[in-house]
Amino acid sequence: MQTHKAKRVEITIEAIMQSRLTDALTKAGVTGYTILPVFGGSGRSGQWSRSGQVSRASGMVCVVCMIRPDRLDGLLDAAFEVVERHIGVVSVVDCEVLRAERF
Amino acid sequence: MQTHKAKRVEITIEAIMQSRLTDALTKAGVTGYTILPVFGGSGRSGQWSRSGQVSRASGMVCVVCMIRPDRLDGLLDAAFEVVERHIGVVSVVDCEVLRAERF
Amino acid sequence: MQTHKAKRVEITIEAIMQSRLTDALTKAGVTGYTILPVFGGSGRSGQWSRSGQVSRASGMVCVVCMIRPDRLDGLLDAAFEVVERHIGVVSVVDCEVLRAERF
Amino acid sequence: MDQILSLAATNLLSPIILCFALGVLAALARSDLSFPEAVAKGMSIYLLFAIGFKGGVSVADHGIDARLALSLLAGIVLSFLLPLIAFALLRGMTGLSRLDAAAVAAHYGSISIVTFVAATSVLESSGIASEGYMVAVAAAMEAPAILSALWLISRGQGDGRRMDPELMREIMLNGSIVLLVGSFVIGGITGADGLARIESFIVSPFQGVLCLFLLDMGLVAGRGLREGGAVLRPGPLVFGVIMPVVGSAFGLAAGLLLGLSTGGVALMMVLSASASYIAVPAAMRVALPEANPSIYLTLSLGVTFPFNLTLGIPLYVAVASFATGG
Amino acid sequence: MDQILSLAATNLLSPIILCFALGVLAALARSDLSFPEAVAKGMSIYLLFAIGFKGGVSVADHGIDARLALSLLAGIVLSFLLPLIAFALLRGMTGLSRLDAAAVAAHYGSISIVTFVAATSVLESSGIASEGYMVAVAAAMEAPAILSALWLISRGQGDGRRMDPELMREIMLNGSIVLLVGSFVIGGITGADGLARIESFIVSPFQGVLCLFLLDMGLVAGRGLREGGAVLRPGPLVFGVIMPVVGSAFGLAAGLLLGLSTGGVALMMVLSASASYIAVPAAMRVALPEANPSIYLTLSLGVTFPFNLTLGIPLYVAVASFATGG
Amino acid sequence: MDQILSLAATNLLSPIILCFALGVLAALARSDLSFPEAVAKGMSIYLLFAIGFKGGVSVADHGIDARLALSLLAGIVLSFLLPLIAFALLRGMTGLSRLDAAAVAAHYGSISIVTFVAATSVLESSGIASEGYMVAVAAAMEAPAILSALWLISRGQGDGRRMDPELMREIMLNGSIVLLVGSFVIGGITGADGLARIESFIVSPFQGVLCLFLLDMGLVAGRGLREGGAVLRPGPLVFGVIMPVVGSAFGLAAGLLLGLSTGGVALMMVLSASASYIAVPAAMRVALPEANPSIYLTLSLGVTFPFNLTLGIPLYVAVASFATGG
Ligand SMILES: Nc1ncnc2c1ncn2[C@@H]1O[C@H](COP(=O)(O)O)[C@@H](O)[C@H]1O
Ligand SMILES: Nc1ncnc2c1ncn2[C@@H]1O[C@H](COP(=O)(O)O)[C@@H](O)[C@H]1O
Ligand SMILES: Nc1ncnc2c1ncn2[C@@H]1O[C@H](COP(=O)(O)O)[C@@H](O)[C@H]1O
Ligand code: NA
Ligand code: NA
Ligand code: NA
Repeated sequence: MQTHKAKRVEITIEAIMQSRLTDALTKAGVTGYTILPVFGGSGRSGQWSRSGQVSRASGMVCVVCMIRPDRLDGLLDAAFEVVERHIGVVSVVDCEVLRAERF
Repeated sequence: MQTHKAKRVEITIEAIMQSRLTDALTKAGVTGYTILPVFGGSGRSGQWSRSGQVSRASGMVCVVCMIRPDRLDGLLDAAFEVVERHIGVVSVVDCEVLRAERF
Repeated sequence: MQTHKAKRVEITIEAIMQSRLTDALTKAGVTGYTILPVFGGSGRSGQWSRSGQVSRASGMVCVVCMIRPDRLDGLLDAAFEVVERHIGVVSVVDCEVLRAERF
Repeated sequence: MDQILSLAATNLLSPIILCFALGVLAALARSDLSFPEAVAKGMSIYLLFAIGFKGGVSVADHGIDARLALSLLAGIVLSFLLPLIAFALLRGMTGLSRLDAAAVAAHYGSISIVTFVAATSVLESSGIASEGYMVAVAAAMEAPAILSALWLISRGQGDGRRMDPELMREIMLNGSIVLLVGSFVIGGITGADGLARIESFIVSPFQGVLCLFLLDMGLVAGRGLREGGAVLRPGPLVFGVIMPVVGSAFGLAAGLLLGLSTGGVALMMVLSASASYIAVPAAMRVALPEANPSIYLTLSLGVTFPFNLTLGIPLYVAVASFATGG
Repeated sequence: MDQILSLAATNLLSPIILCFALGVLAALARSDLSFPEAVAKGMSIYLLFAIGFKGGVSVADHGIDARLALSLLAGIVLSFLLPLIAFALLRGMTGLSRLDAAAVAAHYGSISIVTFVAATSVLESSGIASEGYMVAVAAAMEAPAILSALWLISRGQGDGRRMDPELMREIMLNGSIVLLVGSFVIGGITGADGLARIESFIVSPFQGVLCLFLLDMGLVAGRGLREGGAVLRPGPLVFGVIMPVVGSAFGLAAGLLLGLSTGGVALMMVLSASASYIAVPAAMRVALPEANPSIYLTLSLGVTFPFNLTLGIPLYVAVASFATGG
Repeated sequence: MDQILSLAATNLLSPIILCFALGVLAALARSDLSFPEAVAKGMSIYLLFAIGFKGGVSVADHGIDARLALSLLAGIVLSFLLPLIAFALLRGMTGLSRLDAAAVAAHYGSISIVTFVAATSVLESSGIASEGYMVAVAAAMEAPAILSALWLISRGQGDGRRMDPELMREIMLNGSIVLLVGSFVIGGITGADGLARIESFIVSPFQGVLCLFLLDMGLVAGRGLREGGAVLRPGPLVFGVIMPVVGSAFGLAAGLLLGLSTGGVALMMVLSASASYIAVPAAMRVALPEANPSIYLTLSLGVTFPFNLTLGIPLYVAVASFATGG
């Protein structure tokens, strides 16, 4: 099966920042992303869990984005602008994708 | 700690196609997979979110599958057959796993 | 954008073992992790799904942890101790992260 | 005419319609108001269970009417037939491709259970009785339309795009059909005694749950209009309003032929007029993935559903009253 | 005998049993009908809260019976004891390994709160009174069985597989125990006044929620039977039907010794007869991960639970009536 | 004084307070008792819808009071004003940075709808009437406090950290404001007729749902105290108890000036005394991400909320009764 080199970017960010992030990604030319729910976590700002929560103040989501390697820098710049002052994690992995025409 | 080379395949596919995909994977000799819920996303076919939805028509799931490298091609062929006419993304990453006897 | 080498460890483990695992990770010096819900899966011990379940007996979670490469061995030892007698999967991927000071 | 208008006015100012409107407005204004998926599904399970159970109890009370089997048959025929009409209309009045037209057509042959529920509550508050087994007719009408649509496509393309047996099983045993039929049978078996035991769960809070459910549907419909509204050309839009009226005429004919009560005729019209937004879209994603879901979802949930809810139901009830002299 | 049969017949045709049956059938037919996990958990919280609260109110009403402490003690003893008997039976009649046998045994010493709830509603509809504190006895019986099972294993293997203190805390403070005991205490403190304030929430809709909950349990049990049914040899299967009857005999003896009312004796039998499917499976996954969960889950939820629900409860109630002359 | 104590005692032993206490204890003891997020959100939607709707119906019943507009205005002024006072107090009595102090201050200008709901049920059970539009005042007080806090910060730092228009829209159209105002309007339109249709959904089970919701809030608050409690120095802790009393004094003054009924004055005090834990924390995470959420969440949910729930409400009701001679 023919596969194509791509980058898998995973951005774990506060739920309240989700739409700001995805708007920024869209502006940076990202054509697709997938949002995974996050159940809980821990970091320098302490531990948290969504169970029983009503407020959107605590809680994160995970935005996963497959892109062509040459688009990576634009994406990271856009993402960084949004997460800069916020808690969260951005990671990048090399991957191969099927149906490259989609990216 | 002893680790072993493997491939991590991630298939984001419509929820309604989930059982067809996992059946195909099982036929292709895949011994295990994990299904992550997906909260929303965006692609060429537009933006979507599961919030408030009753119908299974919109909504995707993410099937993650760790396999021995030599099984990759069989898996991708099987997956492609199912996703071919459908929206969704297939990506592959090199990984290391503990307890290789399980794969 | 400046990125830094890191490892992305993904541990799929029974939900009942989650707190034991994260305690062990914390003891091993891990500074952050993110917990993703898992909707279902399949492996040598059969197929399962969370839908309609009340008991925590069946069901897994996915703990994702980005760490500095030199901490990997400590983490894997700690994780292995917990998952050893249990079902579940541990995988490691090379990644790049933004804001390395956080790891 | 007066009756229609006054019924429509009362209807428009009922809590359930206002809740739906609130949802649409909130979504259009991009409020973050939203229901968790689990809560929406929970409410939908509740509504299906309650409506099925009550239908079954009513059948147990009044005995199995000779018309039950005929009504089921009529429902199945309508569900097979209406997509053909919808398809012809769509090909005539809109520029939709065969594929998109067939996918849309399937929705209009099938039914929307919430529209049905809303209609029963209008009937109740107007004191008009109806046959309890109409809920079984609703269940019977869910699936056949899908087969018609697939036949339309395979005929057109001759590519042997077949209905796989797995899909067939999925459609016939989809959750809402099983729950509706199952609770109908349970209601029928346990009858008035059974109802007495769970009445304060399935009868008293019903209207309130329906309000919240319609609020959620308004949110989903509004979101759909915001994202998918652009897709809709005038042609399909007009179809979304005309087709329910056309469908209701067939329902009216069937209801009169069967000799149903006023309420029964009205419900037969409502079922024929309403368009699926749960079962059929899912089936279309499997069977016709190339058809554009924005079109059929926006038409069904964003145009036809609100039309039926606000103007359609009072119209159908008034026509049924007039036609049956009830 | 006649009484048992008629009670069994009434019971079999009650909405809750029919809902359970619908769930099992739907799952076996591989319908996609399913409840979101959150809804299932929400219903379970509701049921635990309501049953605990009502038990507490009933104790507040009737005063603390001298038998309360003794009944709790009896429950704890039974929970410790029954796993030993179950283990002996399993080793005798099935080919299960020590490990699997011990894991299964733990389930039968502990209790199923839904079976308990179903029994109280049978008692209520038969007009048989019972002690309100039986719900506290239920809570007391949840955990001890786990310790017995772990003792059986450590004795057998001498490998010092110890109960870690963390697990101990988890078991004693697991959600269902805390909720049951907590709402029991709250009900006891607020009494009839408190009940009056929330009666239309925890009393009236109770049976209806129970119906939907049992529908969900039917779905889960049916899915379990479909996947795990193959695991079950005739030996364990027979055990799944005999053990509840054996357990109920011990419950009967305890109830009579304590001098409980007819309803109290019946509930003591039901608690002894029922098998855990929430707290114990989770504890077993932590403490005995090598034991095969398909065996204990299928036995507890797929065999013993339906047996108790359909035939067991009427049998226990009839025997209790006979034995207490009630 | 006697009245306060007896009201406080009755209040402390009401099911809703005991449920909250159970939740806190369970969380502190690290029980795994927890509500799914979806269930918690579902309950919160129910409560907001019910309280808004009932308020609207009450306005429809009593006619639009001339004081409605003035009361809304007073609420908005209070919401703008109280953060300034809170900020001054915090800077005076605690070592919090400007940023943390401003973030905390925003919470105290805004309101907690559950505190409001708990107060209305205390009023009801004491037979004290109140203006139905107080629920609209509650909605009006949610957002202005956020602007005050951002102004405090921008003034201090002169860095032009501006309120972006997107955030403004998010705050004004956040789910709870839209739902509260929307259902208030629907209740106002449909009036007593509308209420009659959904009464057994939004009135009868209300107290019971509130119990479970407070149990969940207790769990969340307890977890917060366990994790974030260490953050709290004596200064902020004392502030968390003093500020609601100070706020309530402003509410009292406003209520008396407006000439509200006893219940209305009490609710105005409760609104001024209560601190937000839903809308404001989310806005602070967006606008002031550097402020420490442990501080404001623990203060608002872990200190002030329980204080108001247990001692504050009886105090405010007693003072309002005394001041209005009611
Ligand atoms: N090293 C990490 N690996 C994975 N997730 C992390 C990591 N560090 C932080 N996170 C996630 O990001 C959130 C905020 O982290 P922090 O900014 O360190 O408080 C945590 O609660 C986790 O969900
Ligand atoms: N580049 C991408 N990265 C991550 N997920 C994607 C990407 N493209 C599409 N998706 C996911 O796949 C779904 C369908 O994509 P599409 O076929 O482009 O409409 C989207 O809604 C996303 O959930
Ligand atoms: N190869 C795999 N790839 C991804 N997930 C797996 C794999 N094998 C097992 N799992 C997950 O781990 C669970 C337990 O696996 P097992 O120990 O094989 O029964 C499964 O239900 C899956 O959720
Ligand atoms: Na139709
Ligand atoms: Na037992
Ligand atoms: Na306030």
